[in-house]
Amino acid sequence: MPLAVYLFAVSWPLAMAFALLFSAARPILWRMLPLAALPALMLGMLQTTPDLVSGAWFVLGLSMGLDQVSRLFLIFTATLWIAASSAARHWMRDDARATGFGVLFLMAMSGNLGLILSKDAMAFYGAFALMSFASYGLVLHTRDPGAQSAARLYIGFVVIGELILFSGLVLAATQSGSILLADMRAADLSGLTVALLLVGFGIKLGVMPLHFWLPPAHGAAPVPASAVLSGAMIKAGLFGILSAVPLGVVAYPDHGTLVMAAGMVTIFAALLLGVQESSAKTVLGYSSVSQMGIIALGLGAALMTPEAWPALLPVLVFLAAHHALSKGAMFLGVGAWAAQTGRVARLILGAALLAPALVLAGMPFSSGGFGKEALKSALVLGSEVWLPWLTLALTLSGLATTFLMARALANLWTNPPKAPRTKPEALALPFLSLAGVAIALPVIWPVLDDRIAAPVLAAKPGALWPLAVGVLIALTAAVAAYAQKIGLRAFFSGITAPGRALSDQLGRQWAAKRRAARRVGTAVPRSLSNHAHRWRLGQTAIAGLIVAVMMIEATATLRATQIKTPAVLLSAPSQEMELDKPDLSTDRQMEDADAARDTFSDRYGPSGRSPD
Amino acid sequence: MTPDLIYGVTGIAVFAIGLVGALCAQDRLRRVLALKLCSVGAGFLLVVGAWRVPPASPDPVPHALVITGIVVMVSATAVALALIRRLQSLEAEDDD
Amino acid sequence: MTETPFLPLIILLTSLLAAPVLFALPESAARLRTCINLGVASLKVALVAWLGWKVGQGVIYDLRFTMLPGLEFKLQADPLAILFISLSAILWLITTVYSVGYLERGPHRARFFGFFSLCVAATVGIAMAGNLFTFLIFYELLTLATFPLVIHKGSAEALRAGRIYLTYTLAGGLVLLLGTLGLWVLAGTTEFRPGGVLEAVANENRLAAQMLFVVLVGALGVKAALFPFHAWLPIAMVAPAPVSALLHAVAVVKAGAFGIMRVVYEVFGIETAQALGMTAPLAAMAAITIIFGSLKAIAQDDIKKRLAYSTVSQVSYITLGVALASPIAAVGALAHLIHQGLMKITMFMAAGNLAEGLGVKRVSEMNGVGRDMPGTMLAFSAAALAMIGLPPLAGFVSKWYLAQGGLDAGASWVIALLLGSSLLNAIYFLPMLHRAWFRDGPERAEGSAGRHIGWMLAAPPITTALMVLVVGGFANAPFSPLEWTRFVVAIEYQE
Amino acid sequence: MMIDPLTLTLFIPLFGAIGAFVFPRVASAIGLASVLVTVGAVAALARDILAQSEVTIALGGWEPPLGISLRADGLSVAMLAMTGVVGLLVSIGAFDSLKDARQRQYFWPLWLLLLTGMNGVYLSTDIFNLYVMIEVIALAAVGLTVLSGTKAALRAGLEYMYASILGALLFLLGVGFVYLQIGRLDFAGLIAAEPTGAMSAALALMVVGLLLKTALFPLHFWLPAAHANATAPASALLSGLVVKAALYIFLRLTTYMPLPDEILVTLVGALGAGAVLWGGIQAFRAERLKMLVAWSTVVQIGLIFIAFARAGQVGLTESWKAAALLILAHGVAKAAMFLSAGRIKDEIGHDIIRDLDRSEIRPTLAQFTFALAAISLIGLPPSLGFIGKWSLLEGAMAAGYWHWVVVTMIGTLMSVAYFSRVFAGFLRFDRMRGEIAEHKGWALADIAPLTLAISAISLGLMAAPILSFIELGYPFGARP
Amino acid sequence: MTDPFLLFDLLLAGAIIALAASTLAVRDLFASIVLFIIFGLLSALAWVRLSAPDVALAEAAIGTGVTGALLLKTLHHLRFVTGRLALDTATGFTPEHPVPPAVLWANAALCGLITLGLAVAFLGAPQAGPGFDVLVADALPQSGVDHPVTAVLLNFRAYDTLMEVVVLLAAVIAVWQIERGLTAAPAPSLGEVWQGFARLSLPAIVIVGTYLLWKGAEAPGGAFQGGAVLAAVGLVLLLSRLYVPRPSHRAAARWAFVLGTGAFAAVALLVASGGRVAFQYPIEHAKTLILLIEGLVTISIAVTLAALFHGREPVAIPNERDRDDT
Repeated sequence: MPLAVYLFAVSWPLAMAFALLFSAARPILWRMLPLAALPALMLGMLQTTPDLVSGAWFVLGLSMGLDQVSRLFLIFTATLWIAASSAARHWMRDDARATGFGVLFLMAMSGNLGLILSKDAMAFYGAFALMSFASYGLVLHTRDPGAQSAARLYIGFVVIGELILFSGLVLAATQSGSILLADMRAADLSGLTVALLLVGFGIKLGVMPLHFWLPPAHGAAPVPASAVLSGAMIKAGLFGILSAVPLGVVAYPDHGTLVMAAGMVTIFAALLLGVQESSAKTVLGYSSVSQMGIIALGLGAALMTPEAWPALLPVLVFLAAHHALSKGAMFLGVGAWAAQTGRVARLILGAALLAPALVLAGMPFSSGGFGKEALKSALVLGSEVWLPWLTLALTLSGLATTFLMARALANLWTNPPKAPRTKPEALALPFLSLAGVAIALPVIWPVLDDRIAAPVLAAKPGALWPLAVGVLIALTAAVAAYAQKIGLRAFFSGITAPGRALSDQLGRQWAAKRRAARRVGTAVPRSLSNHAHRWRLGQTAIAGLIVAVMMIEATATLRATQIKTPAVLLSAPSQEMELDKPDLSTDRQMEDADAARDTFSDRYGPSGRSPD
Repeated sequence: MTPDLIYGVTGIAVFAIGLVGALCAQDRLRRVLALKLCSVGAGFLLVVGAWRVPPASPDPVPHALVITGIVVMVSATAVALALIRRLQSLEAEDDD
Repeated sequence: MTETPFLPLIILLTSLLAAPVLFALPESAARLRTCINLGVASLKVALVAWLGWKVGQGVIYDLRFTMLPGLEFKLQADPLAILFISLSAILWLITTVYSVGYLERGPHRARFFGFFSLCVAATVGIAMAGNLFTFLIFYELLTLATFPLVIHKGSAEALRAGRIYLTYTLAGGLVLLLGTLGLWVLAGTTEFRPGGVLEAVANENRLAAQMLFVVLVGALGVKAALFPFHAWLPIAMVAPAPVSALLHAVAVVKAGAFGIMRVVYEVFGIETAQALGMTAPLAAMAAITIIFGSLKAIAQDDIKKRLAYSTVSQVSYITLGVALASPIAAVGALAHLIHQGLMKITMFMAAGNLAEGLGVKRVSEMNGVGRDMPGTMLAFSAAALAMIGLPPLAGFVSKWYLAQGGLDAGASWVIALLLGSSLLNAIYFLPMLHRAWFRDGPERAEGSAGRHIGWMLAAPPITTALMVLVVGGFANAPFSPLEWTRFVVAIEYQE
Repeated sequence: MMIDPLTLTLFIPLFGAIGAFVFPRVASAIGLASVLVTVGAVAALARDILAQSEVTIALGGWEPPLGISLRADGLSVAMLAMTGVVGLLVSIGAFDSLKDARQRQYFWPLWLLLLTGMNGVYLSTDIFNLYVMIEVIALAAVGLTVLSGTKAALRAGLEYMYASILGALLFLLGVGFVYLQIGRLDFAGLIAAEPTGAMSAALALMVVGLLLKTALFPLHFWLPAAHANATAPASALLSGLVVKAALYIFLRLTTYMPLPDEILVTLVGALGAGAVLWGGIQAFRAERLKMLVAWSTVVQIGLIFIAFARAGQVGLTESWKAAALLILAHGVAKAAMFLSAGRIKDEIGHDIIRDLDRSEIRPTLAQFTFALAAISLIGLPPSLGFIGKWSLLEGAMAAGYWHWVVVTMIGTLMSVAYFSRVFAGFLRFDRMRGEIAEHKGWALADIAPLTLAISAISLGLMAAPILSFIELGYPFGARP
Repeated sequence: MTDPFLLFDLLLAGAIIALAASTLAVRDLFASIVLFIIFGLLSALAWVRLSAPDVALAEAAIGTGVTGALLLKTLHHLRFVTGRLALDTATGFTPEHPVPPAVLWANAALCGLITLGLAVAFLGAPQAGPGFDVLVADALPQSGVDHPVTAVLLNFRAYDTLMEVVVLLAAVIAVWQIERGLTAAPAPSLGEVWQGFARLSLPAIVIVGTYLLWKGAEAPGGAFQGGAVLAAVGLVLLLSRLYVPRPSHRAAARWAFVLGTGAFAAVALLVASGGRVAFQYPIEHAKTLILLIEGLVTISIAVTLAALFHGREPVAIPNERDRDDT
């Protein structure tokens, strides 16, 4: 691809941002907003082979291009941006500061895409800074006190981060003798450099103890911005590490140990901090922190044992994509849910929200499940000392994520974020699409790059039980909290309430039915008996019964006569015969009577007189 | 074609006419009449059954039975008619 | 060793014959009525004790009387019967004392005590029925005798409750009739026999035997207040307190549970029932009822209703123990038959005292009642703690055996069920105790503190509460209900 | 100079009737004494039956078929005993409760003639004699029906009269056909008869005539009004005893005639089912207590016919025993119920069910009696009604005729439903305007129904001896 | 077709059926009753044709005569209470809700089916089939009477006859019971002119009745026919007001009603006490006893039938003459 294409992909959002300053162009531009990241996405899709183009004229010499890793980053980042901008278009429809948001949003987009496409340190740093600073406006967008303090925190970290990163890049460039990132990556960088780079990118990544800015910022920013902040921008930190740190080349055991420890702490500390939050988006932010802890585990392992890197790289990329898409979907979903006005829509969206949440929590056969298992198997190659703990931590991270997701959803229920109410269904679409992509990731991934996908998808699908246990405990906790809140008795009567409501409902229906039945039950017999009385149906019944019995008897007689010979019937029996019969039968009866009496006497002893 | 056949069928016809009357008539007196016809019809059947081709004398038992039946029927009729009269009086009193 | 078979009959007749006498007494002859009541009740306790002694020595009582060819009216006094009659005889005596106090100036006392007497006669008959046919006779008698007691107040509400009660129980009785007939037609006998009478039938016609089980247990489940058939019990709470006490502790629900016991052990035989695959569903039904009843109880504010739902839950322990098909669980079930009776009667009488003495009918009004009626509330508390299953009270013993039995039967879920149920018990009983003891009640002016309840109301719950303590505390002593229960189970399991 | 009890059973009530008619002032005493002596004669007869299992007398020394013979076997003596004992207790009740001198003056002769007729039916072995007997019963019964002299009673009585006459005439024509076919009228002749067209016609006419007199649905149209509007003792006799006479004849005929075709049995059972259901509905709708009781009679008759049909043609012999038990049970219980209903009506002054609970007077003993009778009629143990129902269900189940089981169950539930309406009226106390008035005390008229009701319950305990007794002499055509 | 009576039979049968149908068909009740009386007489004629003179006599006297008189009296009563005595016709009662014709037609159709069935059954039955002829002929010498019908009635099936008298007794008791307390009952009267006729005819009727009774022992006739004829005396007496029942006659009437029944039953029972069974008359006294019974029964029947006609028991009615009508 010519450099122009790369430049276009990067500057197209910038151009749009510029055009947005003109009021006449705004309507059309807002409508075009989802298209802003499209060139970058197209580029990522079309450029399947590694590519490096340079423009020596720009600044200190501009190098742009794509390689296997950055292409994938580009694709999911662009996808996320497209979804977020589709949401932003509707989200900002009635916002007074929509233009400012749009401009900054597009600028951040441009920076984000730019840093991925950049191949030299200068461009990378510039793009990174553009993204970071533009995002400040996004965080501050609402201008309310929470946003202001979040933004303050954010900008503080950004500033420090940029400073550290700058130092790091400078040192790296010095030590490698090139401003090309690829060269730095291959060089034997000093420990300090690596440390600086790690901290600089780590701030963006939000790994503890550098995470402080992240959750408040995610909570404060408008939903589309949160989505990209959490999904795309923090991945820029990872991307930076992947691009600049000589992973798999040089071993930095101390760094690795630290990063790994930080990662482990992050996973669970984020949980502890997150569950205390009452805003859904902040909790989601903590969840991001926690997830980045997982990634930090991978990074730490790679730092310690470079041999593990080939196995770890695909996993980390996959995890990045997985988290970007799912978490983005979660944020968009939270917004979309909050924007809904109808009960049914909320119910549907609430159910849909469970999908990315479960994916994040590592449900088997989802990207989360594959990613985590793949990471486990990749870590086998790493430090043996850490391995059991890593495995345990990874497994438990599913639990942690589940809690955080549950907490987020619970918060969403009790304390939904502010959201515009103009076109709720339009906000649902990007969420649903992105959630679809997130769910389908295990399918899409090999299509994009089967080589990098292969080790991931070869892993086990993941275990259900952490998720299940998490859900269970979360539910229990929720129930307990709820019970605590409304009082035990009310709570327990609440538990039976659906049953009661159902039985009431049934009872009402039953009562209505019964009333109707009673009406019918009184009216029908009354009318029947009145008519039977007036029409004197009893008299008819007499005749009818005679006919019926006669017919039955006639049939029976005919049947009987068919068996016997007709001659017997036609000739009248003689008198003697007639007289004989009763005698016989009388005798017979007498004998029978004796028998019966005997039985009677036997059974009841002396009460029956003996037959003397 | 002997008298017993003719009168037997007659008896059944009379009984049937009485039955129709008993079932359909709505006037009290007429219902009594209808029942009385039924009884005559039943009497016919028994008398016919008793009949023997002359010169043989008929079977006396059914005759006795029919006489009994007639007396029973007149008793029943008398009671029914008494009821009717009493009811007529009571209903007439109410109408006044 | 067979002895003169008339002792069971005499025990039956004591209360059966007392009934017409009590009916005939004029309303004003209160003292005479009380004398007759207490006299007969005491006599009965003595006779039952004697009977129990004899049966313990191995004497077999068997009284038969042909009603239709092949179909006998049969009274027997097996250990299982003794267990149940002792309970009814003792509790009848106590409840009689209580009723005399409770109805001191009420109307229709002649009627009340007459039916009360009949009710106990029916219970005794149920206990001693030697076959399902006889059982059915007394089962229906029980329905009829309790109906006037349930509607004793004669109000529209009482009549509504009575109608519902009658509908449920008579429909159940009708189904039981159907089942008895089915048994008669299938097995040719309705005899109760340890090990059952249906083994051959079950092998031959499995489906028919299964249907018979469903019909019989379903019919009995109505009185035992098993889950879908429980609705009458809380509604029947409009009855006067002694009636509720009797209904819940001894007579009606126990008759159902006892019937289930007889049917499972002595009509089908536990092995046959298991082979038919019917015990597991029964256990499940019981489990559902236990949880359901407890949950419903929590939501009730009316004290008697809460107790009623608690009964729904607690009686199903018995069914559960039977259905687990383990001898240990059976011990638990049988012991619970007694223990639950003692505990529940205590609580109902205490609730009656609260209503009578203080006008307190709701849980929310119970603040500080412990100070106003310490004796009654102490009894109530003891029974409540026993219900929750605190050692060494009676409830603990039966729960312990049930849990053991669950493990024995390989149904470890029973443990969870019992824990959950106990937790729920605590949830609905402890707040009551908390209110009674730890909250300050409204100032009840000296004079208006309700009428002073006499000893006839105060003593019975305390007595039964003491019994709760004793049967729990001395569960392993000879002649304790538990010991007797073990004796019975050894017979039923033919060990 | 000992006259056999069989003959006395017939003649004592006849002379009693004559005496009570001729000496109206002492009618009650004569009547009561005659019934008592009749019961004694029946007891003597029962003793003979126990010894000989059947007693036959050819009247005038003329053996059938020329003459008429009287035959007593277990069943007929059971019926006689029921009639006698129930009649005696009703008489005792009537002795006390019939206040109107003129009513009393006519009640006794009519009732004794009725008793004569019924006793005659139970002992007869000749179908024409049966015709005469049912006419005796009909006239006496109509006379009793209209004893109260109200317009409603007269209307009902007239309708009853028409039905009775028509039923009797159908029977008579049937007799005619029997004569045509076999030339004789005694039961022995019937047993020997071949099935032919004439016999079919005869059977059809006689069966329908009897069903009309028994008031089996849908031929029940005359019954409820007649039984509900009569005075209480008359109602008790009519409902408890009179319908049983026709039922008994039906029983005998189906045993002796070349009848029972399976379809016919089923038809009769189906009509019984109709009676149970329709009667139940109507009883539930009834506004007056006595009307409810009268409809309950319709139900019970239906039940008896279901018992007849419970196991189809094959089990007919056994089925009749169940039916016989139900007949006895109903006779006793229904008499008790009508008497107590009459007592309640007398005490309260009306018998509107809805307003029973408004009354300050509660005739508790009568109410108790009513309830006891209801127990037997519903069929709760250990009453005789229960035993009858048990036999019914047992046979139906054993034969796999589940439809009869279902109908019986439904009928039982319905009976609970309609009787509990009455109980609610008895036991509700919150709609009265004043205090409960003092109970007037017991009367002789309370004792009679109470005794009946208690017997209805306790006879259940004696079902086995009763069953063995009615089997004496093989009245059911059982030929072991 | 050789039988010359065949045509007569056919005509008579046709007339009987036509009369029966028209009895129920005509609207006027009076005409209906008259047609019924003619029908009864023709039926009696038919029975004579069937060699059943006893039955014919009974039917003519009781079934037609007495019944007709009862019907006419009731019709008169109806006219009296409805105040329509002056009208010539009485159409009877029209119900408020008449039965729909469809139901009536259904009834008729069913009756048609029944008729068909009965006719088939009748034609299928043996003609002049088995009967009691031989048995009666064999037993007649021991019966004490010569006329077989009387023998059957008063000896062989005396039990039936006793019960038949009981039915009559029950009827009169029932009628008295029903009409008790009824004061405003019209008594139809034939007026003074008839009194003369009555005085003349009475002895003759009495003689005829007694003759019939006496004859019964060996020829057609007997207690019932005789009783009916004697009852006619009562009717005439009552109608012509020659005899007006008084309350003081009640006891006598009661005795008269029960005389036959009582005597019959007493005789039956008395013979039973002598080691025989009931109704088993000693052969030597059979004729005497039967005649005694017949005589007493005849008196009872006559009085009873007259009382049935009169209706209510005798009560004191002031100004009875004023109530005369017609």
